[in-house]
Parts: sequence; structure tokens; C-alpha cells
Amino acid sequence: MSGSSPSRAPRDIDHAVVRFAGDSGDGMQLTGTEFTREAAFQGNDLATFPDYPAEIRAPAGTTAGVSGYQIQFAAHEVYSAGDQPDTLVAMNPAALKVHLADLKKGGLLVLNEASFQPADLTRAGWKSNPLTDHSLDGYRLIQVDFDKLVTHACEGLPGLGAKDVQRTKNFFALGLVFWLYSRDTARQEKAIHERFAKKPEIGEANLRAFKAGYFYGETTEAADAPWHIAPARLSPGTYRNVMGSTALALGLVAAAQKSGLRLFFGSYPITPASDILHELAKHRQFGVTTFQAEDEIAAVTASIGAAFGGALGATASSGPGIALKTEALGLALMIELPLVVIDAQRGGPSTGLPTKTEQSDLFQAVYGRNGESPIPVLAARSPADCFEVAFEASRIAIEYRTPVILLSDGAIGNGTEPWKLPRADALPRIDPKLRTDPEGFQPYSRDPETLARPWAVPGTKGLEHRVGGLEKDSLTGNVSYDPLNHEKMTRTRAEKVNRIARTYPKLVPAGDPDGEVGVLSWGGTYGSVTQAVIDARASGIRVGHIHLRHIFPLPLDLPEVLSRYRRILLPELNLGQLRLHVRGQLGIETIGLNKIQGKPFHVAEVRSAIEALARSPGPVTHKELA
Amino acid sequence: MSGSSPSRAPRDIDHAVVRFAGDSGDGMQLTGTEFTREAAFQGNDLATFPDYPAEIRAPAGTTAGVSGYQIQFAAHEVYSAGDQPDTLVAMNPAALKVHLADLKKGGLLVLNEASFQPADLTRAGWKSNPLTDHSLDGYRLIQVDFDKLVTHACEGLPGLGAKDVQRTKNFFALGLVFWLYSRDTARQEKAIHERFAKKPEIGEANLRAFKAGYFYGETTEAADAPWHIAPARLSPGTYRNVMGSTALALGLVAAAQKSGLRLFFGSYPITPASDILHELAKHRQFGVTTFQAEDEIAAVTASIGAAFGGALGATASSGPGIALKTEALGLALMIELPLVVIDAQRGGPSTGLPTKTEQSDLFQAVYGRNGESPIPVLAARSPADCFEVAFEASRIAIEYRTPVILLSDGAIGNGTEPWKLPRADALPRIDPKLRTDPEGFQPYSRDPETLARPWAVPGTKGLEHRVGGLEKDSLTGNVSYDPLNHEKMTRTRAEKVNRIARTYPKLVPAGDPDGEVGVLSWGGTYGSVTQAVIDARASGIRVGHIHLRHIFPLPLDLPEVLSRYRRILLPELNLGQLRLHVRGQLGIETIGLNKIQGKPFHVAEVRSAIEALARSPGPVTHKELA
Amino acid sequence: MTGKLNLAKKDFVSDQEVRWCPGCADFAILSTVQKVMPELDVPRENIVFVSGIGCSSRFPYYMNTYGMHGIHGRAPAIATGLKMARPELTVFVVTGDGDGLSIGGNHLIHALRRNIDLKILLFDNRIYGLTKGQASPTSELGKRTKSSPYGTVDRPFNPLTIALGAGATFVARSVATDTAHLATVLRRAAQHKGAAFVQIWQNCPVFNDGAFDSWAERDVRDEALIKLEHGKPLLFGKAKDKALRTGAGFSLEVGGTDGAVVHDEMREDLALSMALAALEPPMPQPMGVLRAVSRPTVDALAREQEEEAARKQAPDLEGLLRSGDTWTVEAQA
Amino acid sequence: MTGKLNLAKKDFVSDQEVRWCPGCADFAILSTVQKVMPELDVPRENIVFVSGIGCSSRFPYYMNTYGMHGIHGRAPAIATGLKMARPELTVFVVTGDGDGLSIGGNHLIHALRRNIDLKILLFDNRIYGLTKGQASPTSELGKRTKSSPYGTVDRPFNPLTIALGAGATFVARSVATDTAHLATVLRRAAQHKGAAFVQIWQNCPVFNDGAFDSWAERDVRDEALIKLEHGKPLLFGKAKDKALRTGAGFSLEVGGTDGAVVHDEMREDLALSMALAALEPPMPQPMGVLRAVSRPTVDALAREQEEEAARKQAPDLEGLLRSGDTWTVEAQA
Ligand SMILES: Cc1ncc(C[n+]2csc(CCOP(=O)(O)OP(=O)(O)O)c2C)c(N)n1
Ligand SMILES: Cc1ncc(C[n+]2csc(CCOP(=O)(O)OP(=O)(O)O)c2C)c(N)n1
Ligand code: SF4
Ligand code: SF4
Ligand SMILES: [Mg+2]
Ligand SMILES: [Mg+2]
Repeated sequence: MSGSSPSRAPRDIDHAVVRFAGDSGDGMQLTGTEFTREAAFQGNDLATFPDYPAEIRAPAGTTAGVSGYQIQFAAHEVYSAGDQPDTLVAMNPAALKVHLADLKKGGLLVLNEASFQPADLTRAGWKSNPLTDHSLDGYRLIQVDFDKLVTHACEGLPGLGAKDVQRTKNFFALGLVFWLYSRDTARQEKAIHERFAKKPEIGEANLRAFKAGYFYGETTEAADAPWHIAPARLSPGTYRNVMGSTALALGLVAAAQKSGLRLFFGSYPITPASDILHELAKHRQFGVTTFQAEDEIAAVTASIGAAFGGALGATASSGPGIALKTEALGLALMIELPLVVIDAQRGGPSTGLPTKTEQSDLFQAVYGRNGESPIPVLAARSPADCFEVAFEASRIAIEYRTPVILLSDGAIGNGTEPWKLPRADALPRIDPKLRTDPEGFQPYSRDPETLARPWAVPGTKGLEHRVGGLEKDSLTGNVSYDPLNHEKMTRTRAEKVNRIARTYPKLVPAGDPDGEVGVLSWGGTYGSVTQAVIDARASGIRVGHIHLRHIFPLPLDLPEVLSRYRRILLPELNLGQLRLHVRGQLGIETIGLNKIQGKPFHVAEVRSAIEALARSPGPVTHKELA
Repeated sequence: MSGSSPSRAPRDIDHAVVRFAGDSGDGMQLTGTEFTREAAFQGNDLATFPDYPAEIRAPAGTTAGVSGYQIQFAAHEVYSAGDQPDTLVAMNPAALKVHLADLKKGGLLVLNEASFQPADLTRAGWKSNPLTDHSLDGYRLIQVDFDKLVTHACEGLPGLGAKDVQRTKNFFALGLVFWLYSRDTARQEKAIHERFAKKPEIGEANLRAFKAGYFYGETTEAADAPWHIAPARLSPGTYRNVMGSTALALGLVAAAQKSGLRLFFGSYPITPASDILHELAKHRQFGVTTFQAEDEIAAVTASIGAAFGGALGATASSGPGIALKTEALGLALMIELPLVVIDAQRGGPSTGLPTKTEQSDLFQAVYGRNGESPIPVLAARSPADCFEVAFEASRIAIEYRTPVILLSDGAIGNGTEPWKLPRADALPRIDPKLRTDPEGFQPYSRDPETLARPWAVPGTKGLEHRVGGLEKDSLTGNVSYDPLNHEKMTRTRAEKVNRIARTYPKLVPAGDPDGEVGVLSWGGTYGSVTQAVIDARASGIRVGHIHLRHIFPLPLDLPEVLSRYRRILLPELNLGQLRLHVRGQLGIETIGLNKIQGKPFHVAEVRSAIEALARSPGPVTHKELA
Repeated sequence: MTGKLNLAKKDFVSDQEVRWCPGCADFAILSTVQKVMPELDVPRENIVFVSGIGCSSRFPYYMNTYGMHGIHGRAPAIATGLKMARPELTVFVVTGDGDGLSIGGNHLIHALRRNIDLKILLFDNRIYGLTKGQASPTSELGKRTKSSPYGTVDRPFNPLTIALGAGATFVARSVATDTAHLATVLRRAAQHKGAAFVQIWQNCPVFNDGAFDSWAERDVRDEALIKLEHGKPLLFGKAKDKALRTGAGFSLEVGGTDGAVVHDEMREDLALSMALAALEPPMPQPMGVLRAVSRPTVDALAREQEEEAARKQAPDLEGLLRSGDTWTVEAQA
Repeated sequence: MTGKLNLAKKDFVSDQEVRWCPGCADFAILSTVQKVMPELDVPRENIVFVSGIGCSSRFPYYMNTYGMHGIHGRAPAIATGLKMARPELTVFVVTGDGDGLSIGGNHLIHALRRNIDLKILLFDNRIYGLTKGQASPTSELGKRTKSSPYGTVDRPFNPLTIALGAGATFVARSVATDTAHLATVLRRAAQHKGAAFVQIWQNCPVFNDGAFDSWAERDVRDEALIKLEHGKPLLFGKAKDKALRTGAGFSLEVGGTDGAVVHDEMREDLALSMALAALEPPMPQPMGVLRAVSRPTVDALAREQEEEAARKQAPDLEGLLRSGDTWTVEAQA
């Protein structure tokens, strides 16, 4: 077998979806990340979707322990990690069991033959061997004995046990997929060296496995590979591939820096929010204090204490932890101090599906508190968008002296995409307008425009005052049980939050500005909906896409914009929470597309819904698409 | 001055509103309660509204420390404690300061002259003396030196200090008001004896003060008193004057008894929910375990543990405490066990106005949880209604294996009204259908009608199983991460709760079954709205009243019933929570009447709104009445 | 097989696949608990395992008894409600150092204070396992974890002093690697009437491997640990040649075996148990039962009040409804 | 007037009317705190009082400093955030036996474990005042209250053993009726660098009148209490003729003054402080400072890490955004 023959010269394709799947111990997340970095360097646009099991390491070889990582990369703009993979790498029978159904018909399947022993098959729940029982008919197969090949590759390497050698299998798979998509190996080889700099013998073994995989590709006849995907025409600038959780953290740091405040982040670990804490904990030099509290209540109340001290207070959790914070959010809105609360949503209710994604905390965010307690709610739409939304949430919190809830989710937080980096000095300054002048100071006087109250921080002479959760006098802030004062304050707090909507930019639908169907979306469905609208327009439907960053208060121009479409489709990963919210707030009828499976929408699911609505002649009713 | 002259024979009137107001140390709640008992014995229908200060005992003589108690009693049916008092007893200048504005023009004011010393006036915030500065023009005045008269009355009584004597002033006031409304003194005298049986000298002093007050009435020329209010034509039966909190407790006990279950009530004290705990703690012999937990989270989770053990689990709190319980409610709905959660609403948000009433926890009850977490929500409308609603909430919880939220509020919980006692043996039995048969047992199989799962209790051989907050397999209840199973379970939990609406009785509007205006109400506004609708109909308006006991799911016939009225008025003690809920759930437009002052509606406020709507010709819009 | 019921270890193995990482010390604890259970001679259906959230809190799924996998930190409260409602059940709580001492610390100390009859097993791996490796309240000062890349700044709890300080009537420590010792301690805890608190050192090979090696490993443990035996002098060392003695100014010091303090689990005052509990390296750390005193349990006291109340006044719903001042309105002609 | 700042008691009196019941011991504590404040010589604007909810938690309104009346039980957590964000401030926490030991117990023990530099004053009236008289975690066993008409069934906490068990570096007790002693203890707490825990017995004349009379009243207290003085033998009694001595099997016993144990607040091990803390009637109960040891505070350590990080790498937002693998897309022709 010689070098690549002319018949094997890469074929140009414009995008691909690859999924790596294996045991949680198999290093699939690392493999995916490495592949992603190279795609980014090659200038592809891309989006990723990691899919962890709930167990740290469920028994090896069981379906419970399967970990997956999907990437879509393309020569054009990419909005989601893709529906069905074109290529599925399955490191063992359990991974095959879990993911096979998703593979595109005719797609490429890369399997480790060695792992299909009877015991493995039983552990994975296969009744018979899929390699021989025609389960795989209709797919293209690359079936290799990974175990043997990595053993060969590492032969003669000193200081390595058999276990170490077998641990390199993921790099074998990576090499093979590099070849399939004709990726540049030089950068990756360097990266392997660097990653294992402290354990050079392990580095060398992985390198050899990686090369063995690559060479295996070159020598195999399977498939019509290799393919080539040209760089996307991204807008000029410097990029970085960013995880949503990282971008959230950086957005908070940037907002603190641009407002000249300390950042205090009180948090308690919970999937999928913990990574925000991990990221922020690294950046102490920015005046960032991270505090791993004893629980979520301590986390949020410590952040409130810090805000009283003049810091930008922030906290993050997921649904169950946010539930615990709700009492304290009432305090924050009563004492009117800046606080950013990130809810990284996951499958609910209760412990639910902790490692899966969902959009089912909207009700909790908007309505989930005792008393009349309006809190602005924003939602991030994608990993890179997290930066901007965190910055915007901080701005609102600081300028309006209010807690703000930012909804993210598991898919956004763990997902990645190329982020065109803003220039730090081009980011807008946020003026915290700290009060220092004792002259005429009243703790609850208000800015006539924003209705914000003065932020007077301990250490400032002459502004000593007391705040608390009892209703306060509308000027002095002293405790007040006066009935009319309570009505006034309740309405003022509501009005203050409503005024935030005045600062929103105009809503501009993507796609058609009016037409048959308007698709209204929020949060992480952005990607699938964007692509679905592009596809549907390509097939001749007049459809626009309105994506909400601001969930509460809703944009003032939303009713007008929605009225331009004959009917409104509202896809959500829940049973219709924004649908009810929009109807309740605005009296607007929409049609829901709802999925509650712990997974993002497929583009195709949204597209068919658009098509169905564009076709259907019936009257507009408020319902869920059957 | 001789005995009563003919000119002073009691005049018949058909109802009266009396308010007692004084320092928190003055015993106004006791005075009110005593007067109420006598009104009940005399066969009047009645309703009461106690109004506590937030402080235990604020500095004597300040407005912060004023405590009030209002009663409406009548020869006809009574639905609220009344808008403006006909008679106001003000024990000191602070009480006068706080309550004067409420007194009906021309109403009767009973004052303790002795308490209007300059220092008292200053402490109460009077700039000048209201007794002399014409502040009281337009009211009829009975101005007496209570201090002197009780001193005289108690003269010669052994074993009494001056302080003890002064403490009898409230009984003086009581005696005077007894005379004003020509109440029977015999029963009251006996009651005083019994109450102070352990301290007869104090009893004697109070008795003398009481009599002195009564006689003072006889000898004074003021007002056109005495009045007489005949018994109301109540439906035959045995009655008891009951506080809302007591009725809630008894409803729980009755439901447990009728289902043959133990009652486990885990709670943490908070105003105005604590009295439920206090009441239940007395009834140990009914297999009632009360558990004062370390916090609200322990309270609810202990109740969940008890439910797992086969008890009817229950807990109660107010807004801030319910907020803390929300995470645990997710667990309860996931493991599908019976749990009754009482939210005694108070002024919010945060600590808010703890001793005041409000209806602002509807959002929290219906929407305030992470994930898709439907929980049925009921609301009590009055003190006596609490019994039925608690019984009904328990029935739903047991039959559907679900947490149920019951909304009460401060005014209902502390208020009283005559309760026509049900016969214990006539109360319906609740069948908990405990599972005992191991044959074919599946922890998450479902009753085809209710979708309830089996309740299999530890101690039952062969039914050993594990439950938890992770998503569960739709049959075995084992942990399941399967995407389609999650969708199925999410929809099943929603459907189960929706089916509860099938068991509701038909909605029957009070007043006109169709017409100009339909008034939709829920919870504690029931009384004011009922009276307002009666009054409005009397003035010729065609108006009906639809009161909701079931807040979620909403009654299936609600849209049809509402459609019979030209416009719907929705009065609420919040900024429009049911309004948004009804619009969001049903797309129905209503017009809000909103008050957020920690106080119930006046009948007149509701009546004017009905009149305004009946008159206004404009189109129906979803808004708040300006 | 043991006891009248003839139960065996396998009777306590559920049909659920055990999902811990390979090498996790939780396996050893599970197996030891399953081995000890038959000895209690309690019917399976009368046993309940309640847990919070964490790797350790998966425990109930693997026990073929009744069980509840609760929410994070709340297991002692859930179990308290269960036990008060059903005092006849045998209730175990399984929790972790995060679950039991971080978010759930308050419920834990209140359960101990109340002396509710629960057996509380705290699997202490000094790390958050399930959420992948953050510091826990028992992580040593300066520990670098995902959430503390510069090292933790907060000093750890000593679970034993917390438990004793809260008034626990039974406090013990064992380690997953010494299953024989663990079995003994579990047996003692199960026999105790009241709240029994057992700290179990448990290695997490994935996120905190070797956390206990420096003292709990076979080759060092004789010198680094002191096994407590009721009524016996406090000796340790391979040759049992070292002892704890009363030192200057009311303290425990290490010395020769003469004058060794004699261990007494049943002492009412806390002085000795607390002094032992507080020992940390380089002093030998106590293993075994530090305290075991007898006090009425809250579940029993509450049930007694109830029975007493019922004796005084039989439950009568009709009477209850009609209590207080009532009056009757007659049907009118 | 005291100190360089020439502050006086009246400078610490706010304009808010004090709203406790007549006769409430909270007045005495307030007055004592206001009296001690000037001695600290800290500018008013650098002082913050943080509280939870309860009668006692009204405290901040009455202090003319910065203050926050928080939510029930969370004051230690609020104050922790404040102090970590602003280590230069002097932060007091005021809490009650319900606020601090029931709902807030966990935050309290974690604040103590972390050694965050807060002065935590627990007003212990052994009852829930604000909610009108339910049992608290320090109410004595069998107490009849609104929530326990048959008497409580749960044994109370000893706040001192809890605090010591949690690792508190400063633990003390005083009583509102002995304001001179209280002032001394408050001064000591304020001077301590780290988490200072002070239990203050406080009579609630409305709901729990006389709770401490049997030992804290003037006529009995010399016999029933033992005032601790660092470096002095542990003597008590009117004539100082009784002492605490080392008893059999490592315990404290009452005896004559010879061989009295000498009090040492600064002992690293817990044996003595814990043995003292655990003393309950009929043994004399300790008053004063049980423990005062020096440890780095979490606020200082965190701030050091930050400064260290900034020294190593100056904060550079542009650099932060651009960290990791970046690539550049050129404008296309
Ligand atoms: C309310 C809430 N907060 C946070 C979490 C996330 N969480 C799950 S387990 C855990 C800590 C586990 O640590 P530990 O108790 O030590 O158990 P281990 O996994 O080490 O056995 C955390 C923080 C959660 N599930 N719920
Ligand atoms: C979340 C929450 N739960 C309950 C309450 C009600 N509550 C207010 S103060 C208090 C207890 C007060 O007792 P303690 O801390 O001893 O203070 P004291 O009034 O005795 O000074 C309770 C239960 C509340 N405000 N918030
Ligand atoms: S993460 Fe650690 S504690 Fe959790 S299962 Fe794995 S090894 Fe055990
Ligand atoms: S209730 Fe008790 S603690 Fe509260 S203010 Fe009154 S006397 Fe003081
Ligand atoms: Mg752990
Ligand atoms: Mg108290």
C-alpha cells in the first residue's frame, strides 16, 4: 500500500457532522475538542455539542456510561452542531447501541472491532452481534481492531504498561478522522507534545496512535474519503473557539472591568453550571473573588452581601439550585442592588436529567418568586453569545440596581463555537454611579430616567444607612408599613423593570420581514431555528425568524413584529413556557413545537414544522403542533 | 340618672361594623374575640379581620404598635368584615391616628380621654390635640376617662396593683360596646369568670371594668345608641366561630381520619402560617405528628419522607418559606407522593409586610419551579371555607399522588366567621388505595383513570423499591435517561394534573348567570366581591360572580361561563396574577382591579369598579382599571 | 445466613447495576453493608435507605430494601420525617462529605441533636465526586481543585467534633479499606438506639486518589491511627507500645503505656470523646466508637406523647369539630 | 469620647425608634454595644452590622453605621460575601437562637470553619420571639410552647460546643444582665482577627421570662457560673473556694482550689475549651472567653491569592479575551 493515489485525492464537500462516542473513560470529550480546535484553525465555521452521561464513570461498556461529542464544521456559516452525524466513531458496542439510530442513512461508521466480544455485547445490551446480524446494513463501515493497531504502534516504547497503550485508542480514532477529513496533522502533533509535556512517554504513545490512525486511513479502501472542507468566509477578525460557560465567565469579568467594580462570584457546584465557577476561579488578578459556598443560598446571599459592599455580585446554578435561591432574590430586589444570576438549565423537574439540556426554567425565572417581584430575564442563544449576554445582564443589573436572571442551558454551556473576539477597549463602559455625596442623600431616591436608587457603599462617610427585606419608605428607605407607600413601592419596582425595555435595540427578524410564518425563538434553539429558516426560505417559503434575547420584560416592538406574519411558530425544549408567557403578557397566539427529550431540536424538526404551518390553511389557534 | 328610659330603647338596625384599636399591649385582639363570640351566640352572621402590628410590642403609644380588630355582624348574611367601621374604639392617640381615616363619616368614636396627654400626642405623631382642633368634627364622640373609671370601679379590690387595674381598660371598652349594641351581658360575665379562674382577683377587676363600661353607656347621652341587631336567618345546624388557620388544621385532620392515614405535619414557624402548627400540635391523639423542623426545607422534606412512609404529608408556610420549599416540591412531584402545602400569603416581596395580607403568591404556586413541574393549586376563600379546601386538597393529593398547593392568606388565616359544622360521619371517605399485592407490582404503573401510581409503603413485603428525583422509567421507576421516556413522563405528569379538572363541580355563578359584567375572583377577595355583586345587582346592574376554588388546573367550563358576560372584572390584591394566568392559559381577556396595600378590598371599591364597567361602552381590553 | 429470618448478603443486592467508577471505595462499603445487614435480622421490607445526591448517595439503588434517593443535602430531614411517621422501621441515611457537611450540614446536626433513631453513614472522600472534583468541607487547606486552582483558603471541618458538638449520642469512624473494622462499627451503629453517626473514609480514585494513604494504608495505620475499645487503655503502635495519657493543663499527650487513659464510650460528659475526636496528625487519629450513650429518641418520645394523648382522650373527629363554643340554629317554621 | 476619632456612644445611636418590648434584654445589649463601639476607634462608615430575621435581628436599624437586615438565617453568609469583597470593613453579625442555630445553623458553622473575620453575636433567649413564642433549638427539653403544647421532645443545642466543634477560633459567652462582663467580652471579640462567636444570654420577658434566672441572676451567679480568665486557675463560688480540676478518666470535676486547672484560651487542642463548653448545671457554666487562637482568616488568604496573582500577571482584559488558541481571519479581497 503506497501513498495516496489520485483516486483518493480529497473531495470537496461544504460541511460535515462528526460524532465521537465511547465509554466515559475513553476520552471522547478530549478527542472531540482536539478535532474541533483543528477545524477552527482550518477556518471552518463550526458548532459542537458534547453529551455527557450522568455517571462519572458508569460500569465500563454499559450504555449508561456512553459519552458523546458532536461537531458540525463547514465551509459556510454554521448555526448548530448538526442533526444526524455523517460520520460516527463508536469505540465500543455500547456507544454503537446508543448512537446508531442517529447516524445518517448511508453514513460512515468507524468501529473498534476488538471491542465486539460476546461479553461486551451483552454488557451493552445487544442480543446478537451487530457486526454480523445486518444491523449495520445501509451504513458504510470502517471496522478496525484498534487494540491491535495501537499495540503495534507503541511496540518498543519504554515505560509503558499495556493499560497505557490501550488508553491511546482515542488518538487512533482521532488520527483516522483527521485523515477522513484531510486535516493538517502538523499542528495536532505539536499539540500532543505540549499536552503531555510532563509525561513524554505517554505523549509519544498517543502520537504514535494518532499517526497509526491517520495512516490506517490512507491504507484503507473504505468509503469515498478523504473529504476536504474549505475555510468558511467568516467576517474578518481574531477568533477563538469558546465554550458557553467560559464566555459567560469572561462576560462577567469584562463587565466588572468596564465598570471599575470588583466581581464577587458566589457559587455552589452543580451540573452544568460548575464550569463558570471553574473558569472564574482562574482570574483572581482581575479583582475577581470566587467563593464556593456551603450551598446555593449562601452563594447568592454572599453575593448580595458583596453587592452591598460595592462589588458586582454574581452567582450561577442550575434549576434545583436556582429554586433554592429564590427567597434571596426577593431580598435582592427589595434592597435594589446589582446581582447577576445565571441559570444553566438542565432536564427537570427535580434532579431530572442533570447532564441533558432543556429550556424549562423560564417560568421559574420570570414568575418563580413570592410577592410581586419583577426581575429582568435574559437568555443566551449560543456559546459565543454568552459573552455579550453576560455583559448586558451586568449592565442592566448595575444601571438599574436589580437582580437579573440570565438563562443558559447545558448545550450552550458545554457547547463551543468560534467567537469573534471583541476588542477590550471597544467594549462600552458601564458607569456604576456610586453615590459619594452626603448632601441630600436619601437611600431610596430615584434616578428619574431609570428609577435606580443610589448605590452608597460602606466606607463612604456620611452615607451610613440600613437596608433590608421589609417594605421600605419610598424615600428614606426606612421600614414602612404604610399601605399607600407599599402600593407605590410595588408599582415603582415593576415600573423600573419595565423601563429596561426602552433600552433594547429594535427587533429585526432574520429572513423575511413578513410572510406566512414567523418563527419566534429564545435561548439555545437559536441555531436550529436559524438553519431551519434558511432551509425553508431556500425551499420557497416566506418565513422570518424573531429571536428573543430579552425574556422579561418583553420587547416593546414584539407585538408589531409578530403581527407581520400570518402565523407564529414557537419551538421550545419544554411544554410551551414562552408560549404561555407571550400569550399571558401580550395576548398573542402562537403555535408551539415542543420537545422534551434532553436534546436540542434537529433542524429538520423545525423545518418540517415551518412547512406544515406554511401549508396549513386553518385558523390560527394557540396550541401545540401535534 | 336612673335606669334606661323609653327614649333609649334599642333601635333595630340590620348590621354594624365595629373596630377595636389600641396599643399591642392593650388586649384589643382579646376584646374583639370576646365581642365576636357574643355576636355569634346572639345568632348574628359575622366576619372578622384582625390587623396586627409587625412588632411584638413596639414602643407603647406609637403608631407602629397599634393593633386592630374589626367585626361586621348582621341580621343577614355577611361576607366580609366590612369596609368602614360604624363604631371605632380608639384606646390611645396612636390608634386614633392610624384608624380615624377609616371611620365612616358621622360614625361613632369611642375614646379614652385620659390618654390624650401632650406626651402621648407627640409619641403618636399628632401635631395638635385632635380632641380640640376640630379633627373630629363630623363624628359622634364618646369621650371618657377610662383610667379614672376603672380605678373607681376597682376600688377596694384586694391584691391588685395600679397596673393591674389599668390593664382592665379593654374590658371597660368591651362593656361600653356591649351596651351600644345591646348585647347580653350574662354570658360575657360568665366567660370572664372562666377565663380568669386561676386569678380570681384579676377576673373580678375585669368584670367590674366590664360592668362599668356597660353602665357608662347607660348613663351617657351620646349617640342614638343603643342599637339592636336581630339574629340572622342562618341555615339550621350547629355553628362554631372559626379562625381560618384552625379550619385548615381541622380539614387536614379530617382528611387523614377519613382516609385512615396518619397525618405528618412538618413546619417551621412564620407569620401568618404558624397558627396551623399550633393548632395541629394539640391533636396528637388523632395520629397527628407535628414536627417543628430546623427550617422550611427540612419541614417539607420530612413531610415527603413521612409520605413515603405512608402518612398524609403536609406542610405550611408563607411566601418566603414556600420559596425555600420549591426545590423539594420538585422531588415530591417526581416521586409522586401525596403532600399538601399550605401557603398563607402575606405582603411581599421578601420579608415585605409580614402581618399584612396579599394575594401575590399565585405565580409562585403555579409557575414557581424549575423544570416542567405541574402542581395543582387551590385557594381558600374565607375562614370557614378553609376546612373544605384543606379536605379537598388532601383528597386530590392522596388520590392523584401529587403535591398540592393550597393558597390562604393573612386575612383568612387570622379572620373568623361562623362555620356550620359538618357531621364527621357525613364527610366522604378517601380511599388511599395502598398497594399490598406484590403480584405484577411496578412502582410507576398507573391507574387508567387518575394516572396515579401505586403507593407502596415500607413494611409491605415484596414491594421493596427505590424512588428518587432523577427521571424514572415509565413503568419500573428505575432511573432512566432515555429521551423518549423523558418526554413521555413529562407529558404524563402534566396530563395527570390536568385530569384533576374532570372532578371539579360545575361552575355556577352567583347573581346573574349572564350579563353586563362577570366578576372573576379567587381566594380572600370572595367576601368583598360577593357583597359588591349583591349591592350592584340591587342597584340594577346585571352582574354575576364566578369564584375560583381551583387555580390550577383551571376549571374546564371557565371559558364558557366567562363568555356569558360582556366584560370580566378581576379584582385581586396583587398586580394582576390571576389575570395573567387566565390570559396565558385560556387566552381570555379580563379587566383588573388591583390593590396592593396589605389590606382587603372594600366592598365599595369593587362595587364602583362593577359600575364603571357596566357603564363603559368601550371595547374589552386586557388591562388594569385605572 | 444469619438470624431467625435466614437472610443472606445476596438478599440485599438489588437488580440495579452498580454505577461507580472502577476502583471506587464505595464498592467496599456497599459490600460490607450488604454483608452486615442479615445480622440485624430485620425483614428487608422494614428497612429503608435514604440518601441525598452525590456518588455515595446512589447507594439506595443498590440495596434491595425500600429506598429514597432524595435531593442534595436533605437526607437526614427526609429520614427524620419517615422515622417519626414510622418508628418501627429501620432507617439508614447515606450521605457524602459534600451532601452531609456542606449543603446538608444543618440537617445533619439537627438530626444528631434530636437523637432521632437513624444510622447516618457519611462517606468521606474529601472531594465532590459526582460534580467532578471540587473541594469539599473536608478537603485539606490549600487543596487545588477545579474550583480552587490557587488552593482552598478555608480550613476543613472535623466531622467527629461537629457531630459531638451537636450532641450526637453515637459517634464513630472507620475506613473503607478495613472492611473488618467497618463491619464492626456498622454493627454497633445499627444496634444503637438513637442517632448514630459514622464517618467512613472512602478513597475516590478518580478525583482524590490516595487522600488517606498517608495514615490509613496497611503499612502505616498502626502508628497513625488509634483503635478505640471500650474499657481498654488507649494504646496504639504496631507493638501497642504507645498510649494516650493525660497531659499538662487538661490535654491528651502521647507517651508510654503506663497511665494510659482508659477509653469509655459511655461517659456522659464530652471531655474524652471530644479530645479524641479532635486529634489530627501527627497525633494518632481515632478509629472506632468514640461515644455511645443512651438517651430517649425523639421518635419514641413523640410517639409516647401521642399514645398518652390518645389514652387521655380517644380520637373523636366529631368531638374535635365541635370543640370550642358552638351554637345551634334551629330550622325555622 | 475614646480613641483618635473621638467617637462617643451617641454617635452610634441611629435615628430609628427602638421597637422591642418594654423590658426586653435586647436593650441592654444594644446599649452595651453602642458603648463599646467608640473604643474600637473605627470610623462609623467602615462598620457594618448584618442580621437575619427575629427580634434580635432588628439590631442594625438602631446602629448608626451601615447595616443590612437580611433574611432569616442567612446573615453569616451575607456578611461573608461582604467581608470577602471588602476585607477592610469591620463586620458584625447579629443573630438569634432561631436565626443562627435553627434555619441558619449551617451558615454559622461554615463561617466559623472558614475563620472569616466576623464578629458574630448570638442573642440567645431560648425562644422564638418575633413569631411569638415557639420553641427554639436552645429551648430546654420538655418546654411547653405554642408549637409544643405537650412539651418539646428534642434536646437542645449547646451553642458553645457547636461552635468549637466547627473549629471556631474565638468562642465566648456572656449575659445581657451583666453588662460590664458583656462589654469585656465584646471588646475581646472585636479585637480578635477571625471569626468570633459570642453567645449572649438574653431574657425575653414576653415569651420566656426568667429563662436564665436560676443561674444568671445576681444572687446565684457566683455559684452557678464560672468566669474564665486566661492564665488563671478555674475558680468559682462567692469566695472563689471551688475549682475545676482534672478528674478520673480525663474529665473535669469540681473540687478544692488546689490542683485547679489553669485556663488557657490559646490552647491549640480542643480538650479544655470543649470540656468547659460542655459544662451544664449542676456544674458551673463557663462565662467569658473559652477559646481565642490565631489562624489566618479566609478573607485575608483570598485577598493574598488575588494580590499574588496580580503580581504574577497584571490584569489585562484584552489578553484575557485573547487567551487560548486564537486565529485570525483576514479581510478578503
Ligand atoms: C441543590 C443542588 N445543588 C447542587 C447539586 C450538585 N451536586 C450533586 S452531588 C454534589 C456534591 C457531591 O459531593 P459528596 O456529597 O461529597 O458526594 P460524592 O459524590 O463525593 O460521593 C453536588 C454539589 C445538586 N444536585 N443539587
Ligand atoms: C424563611 C423564613 N422563615 C421563617 C420566618 C419567620 N421567623 C422570623 S424570626 C423567626 C425566629 C426568630 O427567633 P430568634 O432567631 O430566636 O430571634 P428572636 O426573635 O428570639 O430574637 C422566624 C421563625 C421568616 N421570616 N423567614
Ligand atoms: S467519582 Fe470518585 S467517589 Fe464518585 S464513583 Fe468515581 S471514584 Fe467513586
Ligand atoms: S418578644 Fe421577647 S425578645 Fe422579642 S422584643 Fe419582645 S421581649 Fe424582646
Ligand atoms: Mg465526597
Ligand atoms: Mg430567640
